[in-house]
Amino acid sequence: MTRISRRSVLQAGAAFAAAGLVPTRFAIGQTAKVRVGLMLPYSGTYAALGEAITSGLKMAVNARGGKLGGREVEYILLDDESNPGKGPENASKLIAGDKVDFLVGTVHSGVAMGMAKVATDTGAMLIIPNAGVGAATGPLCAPNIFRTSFSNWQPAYPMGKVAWDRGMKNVVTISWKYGAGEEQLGGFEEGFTQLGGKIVKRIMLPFPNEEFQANLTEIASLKPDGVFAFFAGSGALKFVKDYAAAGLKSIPLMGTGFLTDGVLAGQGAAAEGVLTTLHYADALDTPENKKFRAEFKAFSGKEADVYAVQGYDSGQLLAIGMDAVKGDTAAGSRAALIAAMAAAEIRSPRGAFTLSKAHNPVQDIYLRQVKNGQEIVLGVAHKALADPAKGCKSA
Amino acid sequence: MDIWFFLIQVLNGIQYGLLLFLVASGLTLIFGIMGIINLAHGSFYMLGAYLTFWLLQSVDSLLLAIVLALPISAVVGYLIEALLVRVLYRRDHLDQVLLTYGLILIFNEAQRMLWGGDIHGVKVPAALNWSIPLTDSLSYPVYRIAISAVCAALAVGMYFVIQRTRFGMWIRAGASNRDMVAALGINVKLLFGAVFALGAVLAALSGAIAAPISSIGPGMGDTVLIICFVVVVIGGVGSIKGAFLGALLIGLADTFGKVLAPDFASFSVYAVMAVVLLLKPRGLFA
Amino acid sequence: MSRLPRSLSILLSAVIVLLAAYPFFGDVLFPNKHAFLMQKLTGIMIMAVMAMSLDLLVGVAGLVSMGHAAFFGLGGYMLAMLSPEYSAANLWVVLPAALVVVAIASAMVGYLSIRTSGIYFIMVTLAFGQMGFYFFNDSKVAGGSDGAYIMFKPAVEILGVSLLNLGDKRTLYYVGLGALVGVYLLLRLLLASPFGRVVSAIGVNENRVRGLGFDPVAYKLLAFTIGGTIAGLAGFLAAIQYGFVNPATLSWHHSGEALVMVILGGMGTLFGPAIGAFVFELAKMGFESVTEHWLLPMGMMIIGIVLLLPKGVGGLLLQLFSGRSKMEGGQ
Amino acid sequence: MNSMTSAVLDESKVVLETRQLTKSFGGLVAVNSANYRFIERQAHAIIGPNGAGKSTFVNLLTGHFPPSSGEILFKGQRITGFPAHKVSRLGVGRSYQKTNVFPVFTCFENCRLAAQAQLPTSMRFLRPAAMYKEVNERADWALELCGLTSRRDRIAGSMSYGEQRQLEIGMVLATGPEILVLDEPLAGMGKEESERMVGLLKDLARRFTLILIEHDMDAVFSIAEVLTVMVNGTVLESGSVEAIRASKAVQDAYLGDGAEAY
Repeated sequence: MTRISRRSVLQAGAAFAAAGLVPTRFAIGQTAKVRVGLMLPYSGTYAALGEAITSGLKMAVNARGGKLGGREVEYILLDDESNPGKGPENASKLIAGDKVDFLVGTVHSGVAMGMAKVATDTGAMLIIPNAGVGAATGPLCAPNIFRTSFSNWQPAYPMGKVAWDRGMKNVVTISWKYGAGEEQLGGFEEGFTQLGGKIVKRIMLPFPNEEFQANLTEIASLKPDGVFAFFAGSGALKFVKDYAAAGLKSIPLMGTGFLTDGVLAGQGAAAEGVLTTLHYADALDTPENKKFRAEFKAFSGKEADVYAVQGYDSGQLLAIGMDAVKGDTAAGSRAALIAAMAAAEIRSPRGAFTLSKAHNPVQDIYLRQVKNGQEIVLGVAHKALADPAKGCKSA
Repeated sequence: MDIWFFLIQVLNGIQYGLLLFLVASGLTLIFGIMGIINLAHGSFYMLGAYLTFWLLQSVDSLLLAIVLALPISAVVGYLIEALLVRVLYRRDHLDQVLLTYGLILIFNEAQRMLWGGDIHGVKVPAALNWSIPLTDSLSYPVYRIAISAVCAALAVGMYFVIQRTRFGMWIRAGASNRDMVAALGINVKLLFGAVFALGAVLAALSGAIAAPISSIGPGMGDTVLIICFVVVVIGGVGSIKGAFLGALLIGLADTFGKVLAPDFASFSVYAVMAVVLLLKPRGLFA
Repeated sequence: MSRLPRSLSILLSAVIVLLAAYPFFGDVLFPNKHAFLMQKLTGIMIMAVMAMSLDLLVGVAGLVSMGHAAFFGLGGYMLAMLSPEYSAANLWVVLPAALVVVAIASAMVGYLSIRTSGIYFIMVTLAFGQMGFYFFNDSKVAGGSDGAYIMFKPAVEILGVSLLNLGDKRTLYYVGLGALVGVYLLLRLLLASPFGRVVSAIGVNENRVRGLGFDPVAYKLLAFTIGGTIAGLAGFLAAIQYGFVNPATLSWHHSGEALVMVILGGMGTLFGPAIGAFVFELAKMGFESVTEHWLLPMGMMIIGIVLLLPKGVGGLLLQLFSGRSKMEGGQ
Repeated sequence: MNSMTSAVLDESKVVLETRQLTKSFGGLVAVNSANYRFIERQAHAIIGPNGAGKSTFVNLLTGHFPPSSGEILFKGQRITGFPAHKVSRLGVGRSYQKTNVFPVFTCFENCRLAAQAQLPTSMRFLRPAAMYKEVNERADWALELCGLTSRRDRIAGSMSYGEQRQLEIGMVLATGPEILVLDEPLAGMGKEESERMVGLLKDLARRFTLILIEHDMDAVFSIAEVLTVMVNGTVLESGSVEAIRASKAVQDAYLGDGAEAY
């Protein structure tokens, strides 16, 4: 703790010194704080994710003396309630009402779509720290829209090869029937079928239904070689438990990391052996990750997770852009800001990554497995994977 | 789907239906006797689940946690009746709807302030944490069977209480003619408080015993509430027997809807309700 | 409902004039928040239309519907489904089409629900509302649970000449204000008509109305359909404003909010629920800005209103102003 | 026309008739095989002790309850099972035992609403009800007839009980009935109010076919031409006022007890 605070004091001092060197014409801009609008879920199902992202981002900024490009930062927090109906309104409120320089958000894909739409309309700078909806770095991609997390396709696609390599021929896929579910299953199915695998059945449940028993019975009757599932949050917790209780453990269960991340403790022994792919793993054995996790724990009092990483990297991306333009957020510096952010190489706890032309991370996808109640990393399932960015005109 | 799997699906449907009955019985009881429409019923379900989760951090046994959670729920229920709901008996249903709607918001926020937004799970007790193999690939979790047994036992128990005891007589009198309860010289205040607390306990018990097979998280009461409304409407408001059959009907409709017409699984439940109402506007057993 | 006290009419007219002038002075009053507030007010005025349409059912006809948002949402979804993906829809086509569909849907739901009464009606409408929610949530029409975007606002043209640009925030503001005033006047006219008198009487004593020779079922069904259709109009406008629809707009929480607006404003007064929409939304905005646990004060406010102010703000105003006008008459 | 026996009845003058009309609730038979004939422009009173089935009978006549068996004929046309609003439209108006006016409406509005029943339909949406001349005239006529013209713009709920009872009848009149079915119009009234009401009823008896359910014997004897005594759901005796007064059976079963109560 003391070590960290001393370090941040040193950094703050450095930032202060740097501020003294910038030309005077920025003097007015500097006195005004950079306004960063955090539009995230602070209530409801995704509240914990919103908090983690917020902490991660603030930690990244604090590590730079609480400044971006030499300017103090003011955060404007807005609870998006994970309500897509209010997405565009809330985004407009931050952009037009609170006049934020950067808009950061959010978790829920539907809300993020609304934000992306408003960002396209207004040209506001948007960083998406979680929502994986493909369109944000696909048809809706724009110079001012960035994503530091993943596209839904991205973590799922490599699992297709993993399944094939493990000798599976017939797989059942199951998810909720909504955009993220369709895209994630689509990613896996693409990876699996292009190698010759067969999807026996795709089961799509109404979102957010959590009574799986009927469908587990159905899976048992289909007797596939493996099951690929996409669920998150409470649905993930319950699905894995029910899957084990229904005696299906003889059929390997696969998914993206969301199937176990954050709910592993609740799943207990039921999660044993579950294979997942994701762009991060808590157990990632790198110095960067270990350092990050320790600092995050000290900073927020909670264990870091993938959301904290994504929040942290959003903060890093902000800092890189702002440093490049020395804190100038005026329209004249916009092109330079975007160029610097697009070219950023981010030294993330997940491993360094760059951004694709559609502004989505080009990143390693790890293969993980639950063993003895712990998520362990088996290796990299796909190195430097880029989202195909279907429909994006600038990619 | 061969006959074997068909039978297992029937079992799934009945098990889900029995659990629904336990939640819905409290809702229909409160209405039958008190004429109160309680939107916050789902919140008691959530309360039961969270209390169980919370108590399990201090005690080892699920059974003990549930046993401890029930009196707490009863007290919460009784206090809400005494402090808020009591004012509403002379008001119309609209005010009841609104007040209990306000209660939902408060419950949801209180849950968040007390237990945060994380999603939790509760372990199935070791003694019941095994499955009966049914086919080579499928086994049936014993805990689910245990839940069904508890629900069925409570249903039978409730039937006897209602048919054979004085308390049951009041319930029947209340369901058919609410003014009569007062005319029978019963301490209405106490009865209503007790009934509301009982309703809360039934919902909390459902949430508690379902905790090991569900995920405990924010907003978990809302989904349960709406489906219970459907059950109660189908069965006939105030009728325990109706709630029982309605719950089984919905359990089966939901289960088979998911397998046969997954695109309209939730919708099918409401379609069943619409058909019942078309034939019997006041439910099956009003 | 009889004529409003003169002084209250003047007050309400003054509020409307203020609202009409807001886009011109808002900039001066709230230099930083003006654009946002104008959007917010547009949204509130649309919700006020929704609240008034619900008041026709709840406050006037005595039909406590917990599924009213379904029609609001359906109106919006109709716009989303009828809009071409890459070009603007023609308002003269999509608006009537949307309203007809909503009218048919509300007539069907009404036909089934009106056979029940009291607590049954509440539960049945709630369940039908959820049925609508699941219809859009579970099926693939218009994006499922993700919702759907309306990329281009409908064009308002006559012979190729654009009359209104709905993409302009100020224009949309006036459309919202126009809808608010227009629907209010329409409903007042309706309530003064023979039909409106019968519906009002049904709200007080249905059996007596039957005894006088009117079939309450027919009148209630029509009132339900009219209320549903107006809610559909509000939903249609909201979809234009936000450029987005999703199943949550149909959910029972949304119906509950509309009911709170009606009660908060004073049911059966028409102008009251419109005020209720303003108070509710502004209170929510206030709570949100003060605490992240805003649901708590919100819930308490709702309970407080039910317990302490059962006649709502509108009832309070009526009492206040009719008292005064009586005194004026006496002098 | 003062004396009535079925033998000399002019069939064409029968406006309302019940045949074997029966209503039971569960095991309880409230009205048992009632055969009635109501003659045009005659004042007919039905008396009987509480629980005799009078109110149920009224509810059957006016379509508020469907009968368990038997028939109702209006001018020879079968109207059994017609809903209340249809019966009302045919010209059978009824008042209620409990005051049943719309308390939030003015006196005039109450009557105007009732008078709207004169329109072929009230499914009229945009022209204010106040602009339908014939409806307004009918409402004012009804107010005058029931003696409430001076109370025209009072809120009904703020009027005295007696006035509300008068309004109750005014509303029935405004619907334009041929037959008035009045369920205990004098119930709960003070002496002065009663006298006024009896005067009104006498006046109405000259203009309409009147079917009166009432406990107040003095009032009944002064208004009605024909009396029916109902006990336990069945007709005990029916005839002219004089005949009923003289009937031994009626005195034993009913009038004797009733007289003591006064």
